[in-house]
Formats: sequence, C-alpha cells, structure tokens
Amino acid sequence: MTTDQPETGSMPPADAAGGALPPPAGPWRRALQGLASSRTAVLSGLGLVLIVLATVLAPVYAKHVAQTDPFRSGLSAKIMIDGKRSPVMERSTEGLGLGVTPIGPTWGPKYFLGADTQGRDVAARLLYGGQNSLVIAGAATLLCLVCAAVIGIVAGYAGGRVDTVLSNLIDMIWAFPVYLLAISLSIVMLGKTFEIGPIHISSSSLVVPIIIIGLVYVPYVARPVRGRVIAITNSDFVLAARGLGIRPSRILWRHILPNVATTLIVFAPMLMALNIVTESSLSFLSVGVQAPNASWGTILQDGQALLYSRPVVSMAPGIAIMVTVMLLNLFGDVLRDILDPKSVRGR
Amino acid sequence: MITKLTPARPGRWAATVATIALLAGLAPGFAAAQDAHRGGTLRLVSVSSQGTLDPHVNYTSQFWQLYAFLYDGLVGFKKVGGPESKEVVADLAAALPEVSNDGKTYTFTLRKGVKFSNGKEMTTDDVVASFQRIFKVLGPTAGTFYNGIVGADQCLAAPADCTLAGGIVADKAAGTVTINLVAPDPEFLFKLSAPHASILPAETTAKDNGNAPIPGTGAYMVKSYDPNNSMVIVRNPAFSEWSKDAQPEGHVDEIDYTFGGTEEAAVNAILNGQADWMFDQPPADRLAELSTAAPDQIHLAPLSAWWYAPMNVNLAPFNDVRVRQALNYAIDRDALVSLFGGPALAQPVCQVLPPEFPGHVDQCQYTLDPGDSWSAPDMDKAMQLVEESGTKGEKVTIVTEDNAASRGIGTYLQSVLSDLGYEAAVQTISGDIQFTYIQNTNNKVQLSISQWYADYPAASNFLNVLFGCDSFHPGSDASINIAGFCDKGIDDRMKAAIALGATDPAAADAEWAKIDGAVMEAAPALPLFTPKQVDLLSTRVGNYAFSNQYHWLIANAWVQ
Amino acid sequence: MLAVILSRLARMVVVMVGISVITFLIFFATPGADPAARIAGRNAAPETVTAVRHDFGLDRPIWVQYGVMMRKMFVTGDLTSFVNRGQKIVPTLTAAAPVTLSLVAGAAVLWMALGAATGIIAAAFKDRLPDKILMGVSMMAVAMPVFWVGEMVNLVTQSRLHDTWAFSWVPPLGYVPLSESPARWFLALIFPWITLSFLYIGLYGRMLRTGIIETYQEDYIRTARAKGLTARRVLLKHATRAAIIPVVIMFGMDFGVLVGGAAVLTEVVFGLNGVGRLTYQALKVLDLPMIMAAVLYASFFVVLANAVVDLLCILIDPRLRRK
Amino acid sequence: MTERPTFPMADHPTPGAPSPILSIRNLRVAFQGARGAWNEVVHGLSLTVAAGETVALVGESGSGKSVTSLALMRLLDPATSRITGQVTLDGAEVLSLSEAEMVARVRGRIAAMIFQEPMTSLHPIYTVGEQLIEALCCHRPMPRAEARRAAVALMERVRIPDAARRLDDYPHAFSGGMRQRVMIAMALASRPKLLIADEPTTALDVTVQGEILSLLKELQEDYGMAMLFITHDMGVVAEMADRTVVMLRGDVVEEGPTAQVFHAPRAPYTRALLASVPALGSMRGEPVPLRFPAIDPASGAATPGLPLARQPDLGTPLLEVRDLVNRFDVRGGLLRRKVARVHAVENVSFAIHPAETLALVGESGCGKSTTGRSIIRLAGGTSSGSVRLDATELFTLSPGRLRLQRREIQMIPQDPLASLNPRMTIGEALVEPFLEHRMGPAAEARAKAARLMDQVGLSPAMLERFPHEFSGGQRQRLCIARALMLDPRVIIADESVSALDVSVKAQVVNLLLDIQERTGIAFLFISHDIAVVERISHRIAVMYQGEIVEIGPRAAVMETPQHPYTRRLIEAVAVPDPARRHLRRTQPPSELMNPIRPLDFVPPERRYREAGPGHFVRED
Repeated sequence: MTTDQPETGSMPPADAAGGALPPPAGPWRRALQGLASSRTAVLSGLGLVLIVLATVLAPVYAKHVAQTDPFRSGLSAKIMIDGKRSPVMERSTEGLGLGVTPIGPTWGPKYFLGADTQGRDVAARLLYGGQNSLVIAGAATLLCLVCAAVIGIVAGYAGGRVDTVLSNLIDMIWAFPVYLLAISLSIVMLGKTFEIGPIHISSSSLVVPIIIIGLVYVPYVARPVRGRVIAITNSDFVLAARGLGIRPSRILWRHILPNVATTLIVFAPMLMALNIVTESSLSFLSVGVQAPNASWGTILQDGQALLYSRPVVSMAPGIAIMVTVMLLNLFGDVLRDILDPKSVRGR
Repeated sequence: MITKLTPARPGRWAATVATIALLAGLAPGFAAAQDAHRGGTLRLVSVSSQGTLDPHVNYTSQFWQLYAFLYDGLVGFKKVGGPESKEVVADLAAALPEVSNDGKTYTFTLRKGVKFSNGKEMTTDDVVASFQRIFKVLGPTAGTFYNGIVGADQCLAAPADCTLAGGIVADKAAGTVTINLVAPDPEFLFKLSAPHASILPAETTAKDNGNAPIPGTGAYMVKSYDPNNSMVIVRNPAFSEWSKDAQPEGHVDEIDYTFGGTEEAAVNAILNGQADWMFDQPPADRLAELSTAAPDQIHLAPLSAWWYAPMNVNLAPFNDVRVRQALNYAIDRDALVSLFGGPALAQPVCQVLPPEFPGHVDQCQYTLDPGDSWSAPDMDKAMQLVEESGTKGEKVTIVTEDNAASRGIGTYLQSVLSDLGYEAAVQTISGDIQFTYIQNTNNKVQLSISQWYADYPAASNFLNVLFGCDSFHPGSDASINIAGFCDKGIDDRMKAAIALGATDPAAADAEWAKIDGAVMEAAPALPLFTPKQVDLLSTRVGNYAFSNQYHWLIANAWVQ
Repeated sequence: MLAVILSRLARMVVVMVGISVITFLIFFATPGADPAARIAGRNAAPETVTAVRHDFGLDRPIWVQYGVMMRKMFVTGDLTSFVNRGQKIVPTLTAAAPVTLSLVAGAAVLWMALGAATGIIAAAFKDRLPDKILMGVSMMAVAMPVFWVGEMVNLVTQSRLHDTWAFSWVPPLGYVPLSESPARWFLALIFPWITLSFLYIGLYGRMLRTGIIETYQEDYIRTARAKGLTARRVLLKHATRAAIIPVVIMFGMDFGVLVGGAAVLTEVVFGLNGVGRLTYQALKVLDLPMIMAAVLYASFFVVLANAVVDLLCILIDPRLRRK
Repeated sequence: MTERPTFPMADHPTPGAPSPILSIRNLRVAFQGARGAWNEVVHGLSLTVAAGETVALVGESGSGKSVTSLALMRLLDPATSRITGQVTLDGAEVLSLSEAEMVARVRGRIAAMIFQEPMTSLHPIYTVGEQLIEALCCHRPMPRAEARRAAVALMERVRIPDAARRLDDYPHAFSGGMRQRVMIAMALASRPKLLIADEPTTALDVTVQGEILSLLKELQEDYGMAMLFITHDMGVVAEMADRTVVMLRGDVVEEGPTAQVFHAPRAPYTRALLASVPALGSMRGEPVPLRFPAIDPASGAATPGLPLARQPDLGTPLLEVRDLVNRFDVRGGLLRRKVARVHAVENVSFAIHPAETLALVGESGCGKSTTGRSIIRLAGGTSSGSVRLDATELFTLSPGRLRLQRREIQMIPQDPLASLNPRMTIGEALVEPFLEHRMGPAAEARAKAARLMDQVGLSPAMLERFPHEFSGGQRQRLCIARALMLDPRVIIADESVSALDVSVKAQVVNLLLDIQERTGIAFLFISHDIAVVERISHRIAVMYQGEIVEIGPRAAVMETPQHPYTRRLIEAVAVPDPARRHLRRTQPPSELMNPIRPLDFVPPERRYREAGPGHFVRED
C-alpha cells in the first residue's frame, strides 16, 4: 500500500545511494536531541537539577548559613532577633500560659522558615529531608523498574505456565490497595533488623522505605512491560531474527531488552513522582522514614502538629513536593512524547 | 420549661483547680440552684472509642470515666472533685466493711432496694456471680488485683470453673457478703473500688459482652454503642440516689459520645460550640491560642501519673548503673516540659512517686544541685560518668509511641544520647503495640518511653508494680517491669512496706519515700515529668469537678 | 453467560483467598504481633495472658487459626478484635462502609463531571490560553499530596477563615449519616469531596485531553468532518466518545480501589470513620481480625471493579462484543 | 532553486466543456515542521474538474496528491498548515470561507469524500446506521424514521446485501469492501456535486477493488457527479479517469485526457512511471521472467529489461512441501476457551527447484503468508505435514538444529521497517546472523556486509546508520542484503514489493532477478499483485481459503486459467491501458470469507486434475 504522508514534507533520502551523509543518529541520540529541543523538557530538567543541587548542598547550608545541626533538638536554643536574645521555643505567657510555640520564619540566615516542635531549623531540615525524599524515591524507582523489568520480561517472553503464575501473582498484589500494602509492609518491617550476611539493615535505615515503596508499584509497571514484551516478541523484527536463526538468549538481550528499555525509561519520571508522593504519605502516616532521619513527609508530619500556629512548617514541604512532582511530570510528559507516544498512557 | 436562674457563666468562676476544689466544698449551698440545671444533653467527642463496654474487661481510663456513673462496686471512690476523691466510701454496701481476722476477712452488708437498669433488684447472688465473673471473663486485673481472694488460684488456673469457694461467702437472708483473703492487703478496698469489681446482674453471660451494654446500678445506662461511631447514655430509669458521695444523681438527661475525627477537629468543634468536651488532650499546637482565646473553658488538673523512660538494666549500655545515672543527669527536664506544652501542663520530676501521692516526698538526685527539686541538667557529671563506664560509641535505640509527645521526647533523648557520645536512633511504634513490645525482653529494647497512671492511690501501685521483681517476666509480653529491674534488697523493703501499710499507713508512706530514693539511686528509669490533664469544655458546661480516679466527673456537670 | 460469571467468581475467590493467606503470614511474621498480652490488658498476670491466649486460640497451629478466623468472619460472623476487646469486626466494617461510599461516590461525581469538562475544554482549546490554564492547574492537582491539600483546606475552613462569612457554615470534621440529615451529610462532605476529587480531576482531565487529541488523528474523525458535521458535534460525539473509554476503565478501577479503602488519607485528614481509616488504624495496632476483614473487603472491591470494568468495556466498546 | 514551471494547460479547461465544479488555481500547501520551519509540499497546483467528469490525480507517495484533496476540503489542521491560492467549489471560494461556512455549505454538500482505509475511517463505536443517519440529518434535518428509511435506501444503493438488518451492525462486523460501500453511501447522503475519492481501493483486495470501481462508476453516472480520483495505481487510472493529472513532489508534471497521457506521455516522469507499471498480460509470449525496463528519470528514455538468463534446475526439488496444514484456535468468551478454528493452511503441497521462482498468489486472508511462515516454522498455531529441504525434514528438527537450518531458507518481509530492529545499526543487523551461525570472524562478516550493500545498490558507508534513516525501498534492499548474508538456498519473499512505489518496486524486482541469476537461489514469491507475479515467476500457485486451487507453469495459469477463482482473480485486475477498460456494471458483491470453522470440522478430501503439463487444478 502506498500512502501519502502529508506530515512528512521532507522526503526520506532518495532511493539512489550516495550523496553527503548526515552523521548517524541512533534512537537514543535522537531522543536526547528531542529533549534538548523541547523548552518544557529543558526547563523542567533544569528545575530538577536545581532541586537536587539544593538538597545536595544541605550540609553546606546547615553548617555555614543556618549554623545548626538539623538533627539535634534545639529546645533550649536561643536566637538573636533585633539585638535581643529570645528563645526558639517561645513559652506562652498570656492567659493561662499554656503551650510552647516554636519561632516562626525569620527570613534571615538562621531559622529562615522558623523552627519545628523540636526547635530545629525547618529550612535546613527541608533540604536534608529533600535529600532523603529524592534518594528514597530515586532508589525505589530503580528497584521497581528492575523488578518489573525482570518479572515482565520473564512472564512476557517465557509465556505459558510461567506467565500464568506470574500474571496471577501480579494480579493478586494489584488487588491489594497500594497504601494498605505499603502500610502493612512498613509495620512488618518496623520492629525488625534484617541481617543478610554482612548487610545489616536497621528499621531506621532508608533501605526499608525504599524497599517498600519500590515493591508496591511493581505490578503497575510489570503489567505494561509484560504487554510490551509480548508485543515485541511478536514483532516483525524479532520474527525476522528468529528466521535468521539468532539464539533466543541473544534475541532477548539484543532485540527485546533495548526496545523494552524505552517503556521503562518513560515510566521512570512518572514513577519517581509517584514515589515522592507515596514516601511523603507513608511518612505522614508515620510508617515511612523514621527519626532522626527526615524527609519531606516527616517534616509534613511535624508540621501537622504545628498546622495552626506555624502553618509554614507543613506548607514548605508540601510546596517542595508539589514543585518537584510537577517538574518530574512535565519532564516525563515530554519524554513519553519522544520515546513512546502510544504505549504508555495516563498516570 | 424551667426559667433560667443562673445568670453567671460557670466558666468564669471555675478557672483553676483551686477554685474548683473550693467550689466542690461549697457545693451543698448551691443545692437548690443545681436542680435548675437538671436536663439537657452533653456532647462528648473522642478520636476513638476503646472497645468493649464490659466493665470487667475494659481497662481504659476513657471508659472507666464512664463506668463511674454506670456501675457500682461494693465500695467506690468518693465522686467529688479535689483531694477527697481519693477516699473510699461505701457504695452498694451500706457501710464500709468490717475488717477482721487480722485484716483477712471483709464483711459487707448490702444496701436494700438498689435496682439494676433492667429493673431487677441487686442481691448477694449478683455479688458472688460478679466476683466469679472477673475470673471467668479473664479480666485483666484478675491475676493482679483479686488474686489475694481465697480460691483465686484455682480460678486463675481454670477460669471456666471458677467458684471462689471460701473466698466470697454470701448470706442471702442477712444480705451480707464476706470476702476472705489469703493474706492481709491494705490496698484491697482500693482494688474493690476499681470498675473491674463492678457488681453486675448474676445472669450476665460469663463472656466478654463486647459492645452489648450490661445492666448496671449507676445513675445512667448505655442506650446504644457503636464503637466506630457513637455511644448514647441516658438516665437509668430504675435509679434513685442512695448516696451522693458514691453515686450522685446526674444533672444531664443524656450524654452523646461521638467517636472519630481528629483532636484538631474536636478543639474546633468545642470552640465553635458544636461539642462540649473532648476526651483527648488538645493538640499542643492549639494550647497557646486556647489559653488566650478561651481561658475560661480550660481546666487543668494534676494527674497521679508520670512519664518515664525505662532503661533496660539487663542490656548494654544500661546494664551499667553509671550510664543510667549519667542520662538522668544529662536530660534537660525543662526542655521535656516544653515539649509537653510548657510548665503549666507538666512538672519536671526526678523521682518515681508523683507529687501529692501517698509516700511522695520531694527529692531530686539528678540535678545540678541535688536537693528537693530539679533545677538544671549536669552535663559535666554525666559526661564524666559515661567516660568512666567506657560505653561511649555504643548503639542505643529508643522505642517511642507514635504520638507527637512520645516521638518528641524520643527525638530529644536521641539528641542527648548523641551529645553523650552514643550512636542513637529512634524507632516509632503504634502505641498499642509499643506498650507490650517494650515489655518483652525478646525484643531487646534498650530504652523506651512510657507512662503510668495510678489505678488507685497507693505508692506500691507505682514502685512495686513498675520496679518489683514480681512484675518482671522475661520473654513475656506482660512484664510491666520494663526496665527488668530486680533488686532483692529493695524488693524485700517494698514487700515489708506493703505489709506495714495495713497497720500503720503513715509509717509505711515514710518508708515508701525512702524506697523511692533507693530506686532512683539505681536509676532503672528516667523520670521525665508529671503531666497535667487539660479539659476543654464548651461555654455551656458548668460545675466542673475533677476526681483523681475518674478525672472529670461527667455526671456532676450540667449544661445551660 | 452463567459459566462466565461463575468462572469470574471463582477467580475472585482464588485471588481473595491468596490475599488473605498472604495477610495472615505477614501478620505472624511481624514482631510484637502476639495479641495475647494486649488483649489481656495492662499489667495482667501471666496466668491471665496464658488463659487469654488459649481462649482466643492463639496457641493453636497457624492454619487452624486461619480456618477459625475465616469461619468466624464468614460463617458465624462473630469475629472480634484483638485490640479493642469485644469489638465485633463485621458490624464495625459494615458501619464504616457507608461513610467511605458517601465520600467516594460524591467525589466520583465531582471528578467525572469536572474531569470531563476539563479534558474537553482543554482539548477544544488545544495550545491556547484556556488549555494552558486548565493543564497547569491539573498538573498542580496531580502533584499535590492529597493529605496536604486536606490539611490546607482544614486550616482555612476550620480555623483561619472559619469566622468569616465564607466558611462559617462549615461543620466540624466528621461524618453525618445521610439517613440522619441529608443536608448536614452534604455539608460535612463538601470539602472531603473536593479534596479527594481534586487529584482525579487533574488526572482524568489530562488523560481525556490527551485521548481526545489522539483521537483527532484517527481517520474516522476526518470522515466525520468531511461529511459536514459541526466542530462541536465532532468533538463531543465522535472524539470524546471514543476517548472516554480508557477514562471509564480507569474510573472503574479507581472507584473500586477507593471504595475498598484507598481513600485512607482523605479519611484520616477529615476524620471520617471510613473503611480506609479503619484499616489504617487496624494496621497500626496490628489488629489481625480487623486487618483481615478490611483487606478482604478492599480486595473484593478491587476484584469486583476489575470484573465490572471488563463488562463495562464490552458495553461501551462494541469492538469487544464479538461473539 | 529554479522557478517551478506551472503547467500551462491547467488554466484552460477543454473548450466546450461545462463550467467546472472544482477549479483550483495556484494551490500551495505548506506544513510547519518540528522547529517551526515551513515546508511547502504542494507548489502551485492548478486543475479543474467539470460536472460529471472524472479526473485522476496520480503520483507516488509524497507527491502531494492527498494533501491537495484534504486542502481543498480544508481538513488540514490550520495550526500547522498553510494553504494559499484559489479553490472554487461550485462557486464557493473555499479558502476564504469560515470553518462554520465550510460545514454549512461545502463539506458533504457540494463535495463529499471517501478515504483509503475503510477499516479505520468509520467510527468503531457507532453503528453504521447511526453514522449514515448522522450524515443524512446534518444536512437535512428529518424525523428519525424517515432518516432510517433513507439510510436503508442508501445502503441498498451501494449494494450492501440485507441492508435493513445490517443497519444496526457496528463497522467491525463488515469486511473492508463493505465498509468502503458504507463510506460511499455516507458520501452520497447529500447528493454532492463532487466526490473526492482518495485511494478508495488501495487497501482492498483485487476482486473487491473491481467491484468498488464499478460501483463508483455506476453511481457517478446515476448521480451525475464529478469525481476527483486520487490514486497511485495506473491501472485504476486507466479504468476510471476521463482526464489524468500526474504529480511529482508537489508539482503537476503532466495533464491531459487519460488516453493521451497513457499512449503519448510527454513528461519523462510519466514515461518512467508507465514503464515501471507491470501490465497484466504484457508477458504473453515471454518464456522466462523479464526484468523491468530501466528508465532515465531525466529524459524518460527506457532501456528494455533483460530476460532472466538462468534456467531453473529441474532435477530434484530443493524444497518440497507436502500436505502442509496450519490451524489456529480461536478462543472466545471471558473463559478463553477454544470456540472455533482457523484453517489457515489446508493440505498445501508444492515443490521448488534451484533457481526457480514459485509465486503464491491470492487475496488477503487466503493463507499464503501463513504458508510461507509455516515452512520455516514461524507461523504459530499448529502445523503438520512435511517440509523437506534437500534431504532434511524441517518439521522434525529440534529447536537447536532448526535454528541452524534456518540459514538455508531466508525470508524477506513485507514491512521492512518493522522487521529491522530500530535500535540496531544496519551494520550490526547485517553482521549479527553471520556471526550467530559462526560463518567466520567478525572482520569477514563486515567485509561481506559491505560487499552485499554494494550488491543491493547501497553505499557500504550506510552501515553505520539506523533503519529510520532509510527510505522504504532502501530498507527492502537492506532486508534482502541481510537475508543474503547467510547464503541461503531458498528465499521466501512475503509481499516483499507490495508496499513500494511503482518505480521502486520495479528496481527491487530487478534486484531479485539479478540475485537469482547470479546465485541460483530459489524464490517462493508470495504476492497478491498478479501483474508483478506474472513478470517474476516460473510457476504460479493460486491460493483460496487456505488451499491451493490451481498450480502450474506461469504461462499456463495466466493464459489458460482453469479454476473459476483464478479466472475471477485475473479478470479483476485493472490494466493500465485505457483502451482495455473492462468494468462491468452491477456485479454482485463478494465477501471474502475467513476460513473459520467449527472445532469438529473435517476438511473435505481434495483431488486435482492435470490440465496440462505440470498444471494442476483443484476439482470442486
């Protein structure tokens, strides 16, 4: 069938060989060029880099600007305001004298965003917490993608009984609402220290939320990956490879995997965004990151205790989450349009 | 409709505890006025309900507060505000019992004409059955409060066949009940005053009755209970007041208790006049606002309780007394108080027995200048002790409950431990689980945060229960001696003090004060502070009275 | 057809049995899960704890316990909580269900209506100002954690601006049964509805917009335009109708999951005693019977939603209706 | 860049002809590319269509013919396209009308359109009745019942059997030909003065194509419509058009009465195009396969194609297929139970000799592609029978041995883009099979790849490129080169040239013949394009519903077809010669049936009679 393609005004190179050849552009390079030429992608990518940079520089900020240790209680700390030394935790003196309120935003180097219930510098904690939130979300994304890729590829490529078993397992986990699954996993792991050989994972380690958050979304990625693998396995070029007598292992490795990779990459930013929200939700429900570690979620939880007196403590991490997630989604949208315009939809 | 006779807002003349106590004393003078307050509905709110309605099973202060006006025991605490609330008065018994046989035999004469809310009259059969039932339903205190009754051993071993033969002897004709104890127990009347010894109809099934209300003799009865939603309490139609001290007739006609929502929501609802009282403590966040915006609606009352941090004396590094002492020196109790809402809400302590509790004598060993009270932390001393112990750099995990206060304290302690050179971490566990989790030695909990509220006003209820050898059960979830502290010498002194209490309470209290000091010397726990109760009431509630045992006496209050 | 339904049911049962077994095993792998001491109460004597353990059958082999629990849940219906002694599980759950259902159903109406409007308007104004504004707001809606939105809503409506004319009508947090007072039921749920639906409006709006724009590439849209239909008719009847199918599928799944308890964050923030909050609390205190019932309840709705969505697809997409 | 010449004749319609329904002057269409640059794809086109006249707009892909049709209906996205010039449709200045006026006056009223892809051009979730009624009512509001009656009448008019009942069916229940009839019915709903038919038969099977073309012709006469017929198929042009306009890359290169364009083409491009078009029957009398003539695109001068010099080696067959059967289970319901079986290939037997080309022809769904795949066991489903390559029985080989044996039989696919891994360079793709079969070291593989690139007419420097950087014809050459890397003895060419433009198609066919001549390779040439088959094959097998109905030497099958289906197939082919128009009116529509059978179906016993030497025909 011959089709006119109105959208491709420029013809592919003429059938006759020769002429000056443009430098070869692989699909990856093309994707990169696509990203570079999208203003949205560049701006959102830049924003993300800035956020990462800011959180990486948290120790510098804490040490040299705020001059505080954001993991140490500052209940009896004092701060100079207008040449007056006042306590960070202000005791109420009016009325019945009930309650202690942490200092609000000073908009100065120290206690820029005020203090939390422990008298710690919220701005410094926000940066440190961001570090943890991003690390958890990133590592969980990686873990999820790896698990989903393995399950999806094995199920999709092997087919038959293996596929049936794995698909049913995926369905079963799918039927478990994500938050309930995550909460129950967290609670199971809370009281435990895992010792696998020389690896020692204590319950306060970030590894625990990483594993939990990484695992709960596996079915959501494994399903489409499986579908994609099946599609690729039945695609003409895999058929052609089989017809050429290529070994199955090589077909899997050289023909299927690189083409599934786009699906996985497209998932990455969306999953990362989802993971940031999930982490914050779990921490908010106090089953995520454990003290003394901080994350945006734990700061939000701290802030919940100050919602009425110092709303900025919960507004700040909320806004941080929103901005990061938005940037990730924007970037992910462009990435999806470039890599995989049809195969991944929605969330 | 009755014309309004009270022009003054009750809140204005009930600002502090002191005035309340004063008012409680003046109460008779207002008797005429009080009748005018009869009627209306109290709207109480709580974030959650507390399970079974069965008074033999439920062991929560939330429901004990309700049992005060739903059920009666043979004796009970006086239902008034202030210090008098620690007194035991005759309730279903016509008078306080005769104690004979060297303090081992208690004889009660029952009141006549007391009826259960189902209309049936209360008899000695009900009393005998109720005591048997404590064991049959596996009541939580069966083995700790009532194990001294003759025959209790068999009942604990085989609950279903419990008879308490020889332990509870009834004379139906005379209307008397005799209780025989294995050994004298100076605290036995206190134990009988607990809701777990409530007298229920004999025909009540010997199983946890769950959400189904059991008829009682109190001024009110539960009309309906949905633990996920609400409880409706109405007047007991069969009730007529027999003793104002033991079971006063209440003012309001109905009490609606709603469960759910958050503490913040409850505060808002009360401030907006949509609810009258909240069970939960108002969030710390709102206290400053409340103390200026609604000082008239807030009532503060000291509690017979303490917040403490048991240190496991059998696990490193706390198996070294110097480390335990060092931590006691190092903590800034003032900072802890500010975590709990400031000095108005908590009082820093460094001993076991709470202020104004039997046996309490002000003492503080772990402060900058040891003496009567705490002044400031002594960091140098603490560092020196840690240095001596050679435990620097060890790992310590603090297990806290997942409420703001407990977590805050945990975070603070983690900070202090880091300052002392330890590698500290905090682990947060849901309150219900944390309490049993930290008790079990298998979980190897080094340091935890807990609270203890007195069941009754006796020093042993703190010292013996929390630090006695008998309360230490390695490997069990029920081992209330969380620190695992068992000092033979101190334990013997505590046993002797209990015995002494039967004959010479004053001497016994003096001995308890010394034991308190001796326990703190060994420092099995960090005393943190004694909390105060905050009751936030709506503007239309009057006649607030706070009992040490039952907290706010709901039935004594009225609404406009 | 009967065979189809039966097989579908059988699959549901298999999935739910699997889930219950997994839940059971997770529970017994959890430290501090032994409920005996907790049931017995503070400072109970060891004898009492032992007696309680025996009474609750916690000293029996794990599979016997599983069987007993299933029997109590489904046959006798007298399963009681391990934490709140005496609390019957099944009635508790059934009492919580209408709360969640009210919350989710109302929110669903809101998010379907506004989500569809957002998607259609944005697609109609593709790359122009209304599109950009709607998509910006949707992007934000998707990015904001629901509990945070809830907190902020509460801050404004319950405290900061509660005394102003704008929000003085806002009732205290909590649920009012529809049977008690429809008006108060409605008022109490307005902000929870808005909060819960916000995310989904964004999500569905974006999805529908993408779907419509993609549909515009289809040949049949060209046919519709070529045959002289007005732009509005092409948009609403041809493009939207085709693009809404994945949205409906998504809706079925989301609705099922939410009714099953996934609205936990909204319920917690707004103090609604729904299934999600119940489950969350049960999980926190490791109340196995409650967890088990709640998880089975949740999975039931998920599996049911799956089945309903399959059916729905056949109904709305004739291509799947092949004999 | 030089000024593009506008074709002088366009502005002057034939004197005496009625005033034009459509007149286009200097139409230019440009699209905005990814980076905002405008790219003109139609450069000043002018043409007219008079009432009742059929004008064919013909050209290869990218010539701008479809863009033109969409532009004059204003169906291009105004955000990314720019149309200038003048288009007058029955007096309406199309380019200056508002969108609302287009809807109210032009689309579906003055001009209606039908499209290439009947499968996707109908809305899948509305019944054909609803879509028809919608088309009727949007121009002339009428009561529902009346609209329904009108819709039935329209469906009957386009000869859809059982129209009243089928009105409530969804498009997926219709075959491609039936859907195209529905599309035509929809276009006729408001009795337009001009029907624009954009490749209306390209996606259809040849027999169905014939039916649709006759239907269009008949309707055009009945309704007195003018028709703008857009196609790449010179055969269809010859059948349909009164006048022909030839386009090349956005320019008109020739315009004139159809007979004149075909018999006396003036533009070199037209000449080249016509030379590349295989005309059925042009091989009459040619003993061996014949290459297409080579055309110089500048001058249009043709060098006649050389016949194939190498004769098949008619000794022992190289590939022998016996009783090949392939069946698929159809699973249905939510239970995924087997409900029926597709008998895709049923008792197919044939043999191919070295250096011989056997063509397998038939319409879509007849099982010819499945036959090809079954031979190398890539078909899926369940196969049985026997396939012998030399002495090796392929059907009993272990997967490992089979993998090695595949070296001997290679396949050239229909869609070269889809069969090249998008993430491998051409070099990697070519070298991979060579190394997998351990045919030599990597250096040798690369050398061979470079050599083959040269052989298929591509530069070895292109080995570093990725598949998307090639044109369709180049990609097909790459697939051929990849197959040749393994020195196969049999190549299965599965619709290998069907998707290519005519001129490219000719080149690839010539390439295949060159290879056969040089290497003595045997071809199983699977195609629905009988005209190409006639040129390339030694023998022809005709398949229908999974079975071979006729097989024999090319000349015998083409010139004396015995089986009725073969005859119908050959007759339906549109011949690129206006003098040989043979459309017959009122043919009964034929619906191709998928060979779906119940599970308990037993295929009937078949016997073949020998109609001539080596010419076998199924006895029905």
